[in-house]
Amino acid sequence: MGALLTATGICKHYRVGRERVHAVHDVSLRIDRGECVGLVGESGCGKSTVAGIVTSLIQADAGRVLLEGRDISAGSGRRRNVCTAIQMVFQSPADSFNPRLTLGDSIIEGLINQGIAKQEARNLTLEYLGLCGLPKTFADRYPHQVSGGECQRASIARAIAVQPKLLICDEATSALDVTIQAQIIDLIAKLRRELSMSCLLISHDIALIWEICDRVMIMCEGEIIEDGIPSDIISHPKQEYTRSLIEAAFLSSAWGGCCS
Amino acid sequence: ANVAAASSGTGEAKGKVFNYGTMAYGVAMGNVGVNPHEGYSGWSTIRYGVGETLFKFNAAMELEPWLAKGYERIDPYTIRIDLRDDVFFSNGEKMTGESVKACLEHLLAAHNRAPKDLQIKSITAHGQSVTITSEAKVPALLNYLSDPYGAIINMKAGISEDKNVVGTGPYVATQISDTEISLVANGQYWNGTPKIDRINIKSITDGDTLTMALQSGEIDAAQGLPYASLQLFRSDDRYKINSASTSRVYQACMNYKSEVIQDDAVRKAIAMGIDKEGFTSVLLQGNGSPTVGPFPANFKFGGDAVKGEPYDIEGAKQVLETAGWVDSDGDGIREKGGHKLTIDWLTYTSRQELPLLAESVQATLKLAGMDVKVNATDNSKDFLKAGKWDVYASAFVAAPTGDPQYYFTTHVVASSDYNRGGYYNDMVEKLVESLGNEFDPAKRGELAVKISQQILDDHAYAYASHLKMSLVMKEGVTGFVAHPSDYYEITANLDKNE
Amino acid sequence: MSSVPPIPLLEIKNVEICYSGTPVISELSLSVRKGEILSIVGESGSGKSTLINAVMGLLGSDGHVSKGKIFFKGKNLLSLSPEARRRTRGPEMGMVFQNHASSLCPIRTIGAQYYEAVRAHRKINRNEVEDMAAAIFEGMNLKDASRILASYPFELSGGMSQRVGIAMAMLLEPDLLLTDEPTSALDVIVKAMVSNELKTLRNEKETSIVMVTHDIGLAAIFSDNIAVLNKGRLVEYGATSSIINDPQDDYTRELIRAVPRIFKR
Amino acid sequence: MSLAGVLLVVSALSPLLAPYDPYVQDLSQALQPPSGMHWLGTDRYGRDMLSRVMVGGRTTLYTALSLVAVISVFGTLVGIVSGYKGGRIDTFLMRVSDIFLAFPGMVFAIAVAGVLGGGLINAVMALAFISWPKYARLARGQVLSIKSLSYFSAARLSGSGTVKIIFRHILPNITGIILVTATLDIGTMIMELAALSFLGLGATPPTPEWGSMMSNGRSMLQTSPWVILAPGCAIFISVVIFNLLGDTVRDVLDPKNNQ
Amino acid sequence: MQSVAGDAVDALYDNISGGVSEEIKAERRAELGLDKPFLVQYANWLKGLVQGDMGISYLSGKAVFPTFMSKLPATLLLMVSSISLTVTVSIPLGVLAAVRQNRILDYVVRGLTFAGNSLPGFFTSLLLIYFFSLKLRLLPVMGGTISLKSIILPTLTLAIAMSSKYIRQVRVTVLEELQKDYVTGARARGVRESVIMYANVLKTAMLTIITLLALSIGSLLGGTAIIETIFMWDGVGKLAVDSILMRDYPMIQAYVIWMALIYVAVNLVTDLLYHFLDPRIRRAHSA
Ligand SMILES: Nc1ncnc2c1ncn2[C@@H]1O[C@H](COP(=O)(O)OP(=O)(O)OP(=O)(O)O)[C@@H](O)[C@H]1O
Ligand SMILES: Nc1ncnc2c1ncn2[C@@H]1O[C@H](COP(=O)(O)OP(=O)(O)OP(=O)(O)O)[C@@H](O)[C@H]1O
Ligand SMILES: [Mg+2]
Ligand SMILES: [Mg+2]
Ligand code: NI
Repeated sequence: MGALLTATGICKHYRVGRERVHAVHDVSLRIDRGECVGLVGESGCGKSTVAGIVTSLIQADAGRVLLEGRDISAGSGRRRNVCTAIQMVFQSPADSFNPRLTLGDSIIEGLINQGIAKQEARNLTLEYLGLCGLPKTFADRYPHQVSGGECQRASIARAIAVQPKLLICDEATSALDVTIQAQIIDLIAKLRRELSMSCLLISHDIALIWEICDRVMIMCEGEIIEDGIPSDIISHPKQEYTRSLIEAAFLSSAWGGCCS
Repeated sequence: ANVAAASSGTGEAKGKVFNYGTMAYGVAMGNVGVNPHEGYSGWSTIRYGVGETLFKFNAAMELEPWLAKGYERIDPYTIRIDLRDDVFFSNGEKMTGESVKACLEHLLAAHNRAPKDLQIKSITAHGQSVTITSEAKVPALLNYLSDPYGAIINMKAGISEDKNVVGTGPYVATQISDTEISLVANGQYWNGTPKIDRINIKSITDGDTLTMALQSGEIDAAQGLPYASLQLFRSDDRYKINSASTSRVYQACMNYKSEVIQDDAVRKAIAMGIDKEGFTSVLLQGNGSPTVGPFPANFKFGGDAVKGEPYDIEGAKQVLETAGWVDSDGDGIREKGGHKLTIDWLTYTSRQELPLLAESVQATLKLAGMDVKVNATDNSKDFLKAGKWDVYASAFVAAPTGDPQYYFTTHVVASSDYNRGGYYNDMVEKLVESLGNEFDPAKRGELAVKISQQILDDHAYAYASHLKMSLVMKEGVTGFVAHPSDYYEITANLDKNE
Repeated sequence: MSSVPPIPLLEIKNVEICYSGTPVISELSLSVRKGEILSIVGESGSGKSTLINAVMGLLGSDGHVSKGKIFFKGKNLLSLSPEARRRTRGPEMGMVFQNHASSLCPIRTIGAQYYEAVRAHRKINRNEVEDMAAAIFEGMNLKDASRILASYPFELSGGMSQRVGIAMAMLLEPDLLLTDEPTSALDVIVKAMVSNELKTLRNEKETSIVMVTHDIGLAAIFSDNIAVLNKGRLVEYGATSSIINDPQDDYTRELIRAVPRIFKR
Repeated sequence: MSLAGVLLVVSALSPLLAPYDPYVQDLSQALQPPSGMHWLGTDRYGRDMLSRVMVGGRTTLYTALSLVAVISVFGTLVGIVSGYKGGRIDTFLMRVSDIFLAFPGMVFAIAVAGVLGGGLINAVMALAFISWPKYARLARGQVLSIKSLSYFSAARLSGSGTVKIIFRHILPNITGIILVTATLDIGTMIMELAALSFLGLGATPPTPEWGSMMSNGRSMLQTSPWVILAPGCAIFISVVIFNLLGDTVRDVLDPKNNQ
Repeated sequence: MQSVAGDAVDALYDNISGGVSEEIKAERRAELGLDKPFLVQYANWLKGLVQGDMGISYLSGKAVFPTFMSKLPATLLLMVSSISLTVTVSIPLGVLAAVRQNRILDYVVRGLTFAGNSLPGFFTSLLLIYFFSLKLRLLPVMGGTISLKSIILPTLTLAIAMSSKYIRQVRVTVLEELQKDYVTGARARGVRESVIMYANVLKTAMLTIITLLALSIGSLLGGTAIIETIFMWDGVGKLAVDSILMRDYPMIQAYVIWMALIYVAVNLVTDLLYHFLDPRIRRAHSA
């Protein structure tokens, strides 16, 4: 498997008041074709920022992002190369829909941009909405007329409808209950099989990551501190932070377990 | 100026105050200040009673002595003027031959128009008289001296920074700005006692503001009201109106350089197609008098002394028909040789009456089968220069000094500045020349009639009407009289009782 | 939590809620005692947010409560004047939004909005507010309180803004705290800290808490009672232990079954 | 909506509908107050005011409308591009618009009229030159705030090109304010055209045009008020209609309102 | 510009009474340097400008710069007063109309703004004068001398026109903002509606409104002209109108340059203000 995406030495700083926040600090990562990579870390450690840089929506202060060997860093003027090859499910789904367009119209847009005919695009939209567990009628709703979970599912439908090479899910299932979450995970797994789609999963749900990812990266304070296959990391966490994360996850699952 | 400073402090709230709003004062009029030796400021000197000239015009625009007692013409080049013995400047100094000489000499040195008008070679003073020697024959010398720039001021007192002077008039200016002049009564006035203590002259350039200021009582009298407002005051007995016909004439100049206009019939038809009656009575709302020639009826050589084409649309049609202008395609506009009878009527808007005239003519000539394209623009000069016009309508004060020569030398002689249409007639040239050598007023009048008649016969100009100028005042105001010359407004007679 | 006060703090009686005429919640009755923690779980779109928005009186222009009554401290909220209702929000009931990030004004700092919210209900100076906020932040693993207070909402990460939202609601120390998926963007460590904070609040101030969540595990350890919603109806309602150990409804069973799937591989 | 339609149709057909020829003068009938014969009275040339107001609507409305249409569309696009692209393009476009804005309108109009001559078209051009930057500035500000929202990012991710993003995602979200400004501007433009015709740079006589009818008749407010009130009311009515139209369109475009 | 229209000498001498011979005009032109080719005139003017000399008015013969400066305060005063009035009137009314959307108050306010928007400045001023000065006799017609009483009417005239715009703009922006989630958020926190409105909604809406306000300062600079003429307010607007009508180019040029300067300054301030008010932009730039 060749590398689909490589990022080298990316950095992003923000200034808040007089302070300087190192949101992402010298991060390099690589995602192979068909691979599913998990990105785990404390809240505020820079995961969304990494996702933004990889999709070149955020301009990094330093570093390069290559998609299939081509530079797609924001500001390189090549963003259109990315086109629909990378898709992202945003952390705040409600804000990621244009309030003046129906959900359906927002989803269709990406399809039409790929050159799919209008009618077919509409059918695909309805189909993917259905796959994500939303009835057809939701295509004609506006973002403010749906629940948080429904909006998130629409957002997932939008991302996968265009069959991207790389799907980035930023807390894509946080607003979903377990049954639907399972349905979505299955859907993603199926797409991975069929299209050899790569995934970057950002989640706090360690169980989920462990379950479906080929590889996990642990982030802490803007840096990737650990990178390896889940079972290795669980059994031999190298870092103190990783260890505490895993312990906490065990603990919470134990709660769930004790009750059943 | 010294007097001014002294009197301005006293009598603030006491006494009668007269507020006068006028359109005719301001930077745009070129008459800011009361220094007669600068541009047109002399008009302000005279109008607001600060200064006086040696002679003045009466209602028929004939000369009368004012600061002078009389004159004697010694030869065509020399004239002696005798001065009154009882005239004092407002600073208490007596007016003598010497002071008049000093004033006139300064005038000649400082003013732009005076030297060319007067053509004075030398001035000598003996006691209460001055003798003036001219370089050429100047039949209208006394008329010119009666121009506001001829106001006599005390040169010893000089001209202040703010363009104030010491004159002989009933009032003394205390404060002068671009928009306002404050006057106080001159206690030592030679010709009566001013009845008002303080006068404020306010420049108000907007007609409606002027109207409402008069209605609200902020001003006691107004000059330059829009016609529509005059109507308002005419029907209100709390106000009265005093009007006088002026020699400001609305005229249409024919462009001989334009092909259509070279056609005699077209010029004649245009002359016949001007509804002078309607224009004056309806559009000017009676604030004018229809005219045949360039001079108004109160002049001996004006009014009915000349004959012109009456308003006659049928006649105009006839004239055009005969000349071969026919409407062959039925669109209401006549053609000849494939050309439509279209007239470019150029005029400007800064005189509110001109666009009215243009629109009126446009409608009446349409009846006669002429298509008049009106171009009313403040850039009329550019169009004149470019020659893109057939008829140029303008307003002009035909005889500001009561003398006819001025109009002819500016408008009809081939070389004159305002002969924009390039009119030329041999006989007219000769007649104007002889006018320059004629001193006898009666004979000058006859000549003027002849010339005017010739212009009318040639249809070189068409005249619509003369403007009436009106002063509107509160009912209690007396002694405030409009004058045909437009020079005299505030006099010692002005009074108001409430 | 053994003593049962005579009148429940919040009582929802036979409520039906409609959006543009279509009911999304029907025939629903619930009650919350003082100091009780109630978890509402249910499928996405089943009407959880709608229900607590209705309690807050923030249904928006499309939605309204078409039937039933909502009593808070014995008063029917639906018949209160808008001003009286406003007065209940904040000190009496607080809310944490599902859509936490956009519930803050984008061009004002967090600190300013904290101050404003607290100021709306009691006289206090800005430093005090910030100190209080810093204390709550501490408990939620939000380091660098001063930076956060000086930040604008868009400068915070998802999890940070969610905690900021919770802290804001807690700051007002309401009698009833309604939270809509308060931990969805938090990692396990923080989630535990936050739920502890909420519990402490309940223990110290006897705050009643209604929590909408998908995390049935969290609901199990956190709440006294659980209500399960499905398609706008209350399908199960009772004490936590009885529901977790003996679910009656299919949907509930399915939910619970899905939980302990960790480390299957 | 339909009112605006009626207004436009009436003014389009006005030459057929007008009871009198708006150009025919009858000085004997000058300044007649409204009567059965002349519903809105006559002007100082004795022309029927009703006919002139009707026919004047055509000149006035269509000129003002097309003027506003042109400047709002052009200005908005410039503003969007400027805000969207940012950087040097932004700086450049904004400085250009500053230059136009900083020009005192009257001076510029006179200069244009001097170069190109008077007439309605040139007056419109002069006005257009100095008015578009307003929209540019307005649009740019709006775009800058939209850019920070995540649906904007989502749109970029969906592979939409600049044009599509502008038209589908940015424009609809800023039309509200632009539309209101534009409908307000219709009134303003009628006024500005009036000021220009007053200086002899606008509509040439005898073409009836509301603004110049008003400014020419203003001294008759106390004596013959109908001369100024008739076109004044016409302007008022059309301003109201277009503003209501603007509001309606805005509401229709807003999904949160159209339930 | 000078190549464009007739020249000042023509304009001046034609305005007055009869007319003046071309000879005298030529002399005056020579005096003013108007006889030189356009480019030479322009170069001279530029040279003067660099040296801080803006030339001499063709009309009054006085130096342009001091004349202009002496009239500027009156205009600025009028501007400040009308803008303050506009702001104090339109913000509350606009907010009120938005809050009471589609209720009687909203309709009334909107109706008024339509009226204000369809009245030409000169007409508004005439009506105001008619009522306040003629009927009620409360205020003077003219503003000849600057005083509290005389500034009221011109201020009102300008403010009526501007407020009717701003009320609508404020209303729309506020309506737009009121739909945002953060308003709901603040409501949930029990924040008083008035605080929500003034501290949150208005602050956000201000971003748009300030842009508009700054823009209107530009047009206000020009717009005062007619009003100044009507009320005989002795400011630069009136000066400009007179100069334009009389083709007094040095004056017009001074006017244009100064207006441009003021305008640029205002724009700069707006940009800074915008930066200051909108953290999204401020922080983006300083990162
Ligand atoms: N404004 C609206 N107009 C019409 N329908 C709406 C509106 N808002 C919500 N709905 C619908 O009402 C139902 C309940 O929504 P609600 O937001 O309460 O769900 P929820 O239980 O909170 O779901 P989630 O867990 O996904 O947030 C959903 O089916 C949703 O589509
Ligand atoms: N636009 C911004 N301006 C300033 N600081 C920012 C901005 N965006 C993010 N940050 C800061 O950068 C850091 C990383 O943020 P990021 O959103 O990447 O976190 P995250 O890992 O996604 O966290 P979470 O799991 O809570 O979403 C945070 O400290 C955040 O406050
Ligand atoms: Mg994040
Ligand atoms: Mg919800
Ligand atoms: Ni760093």
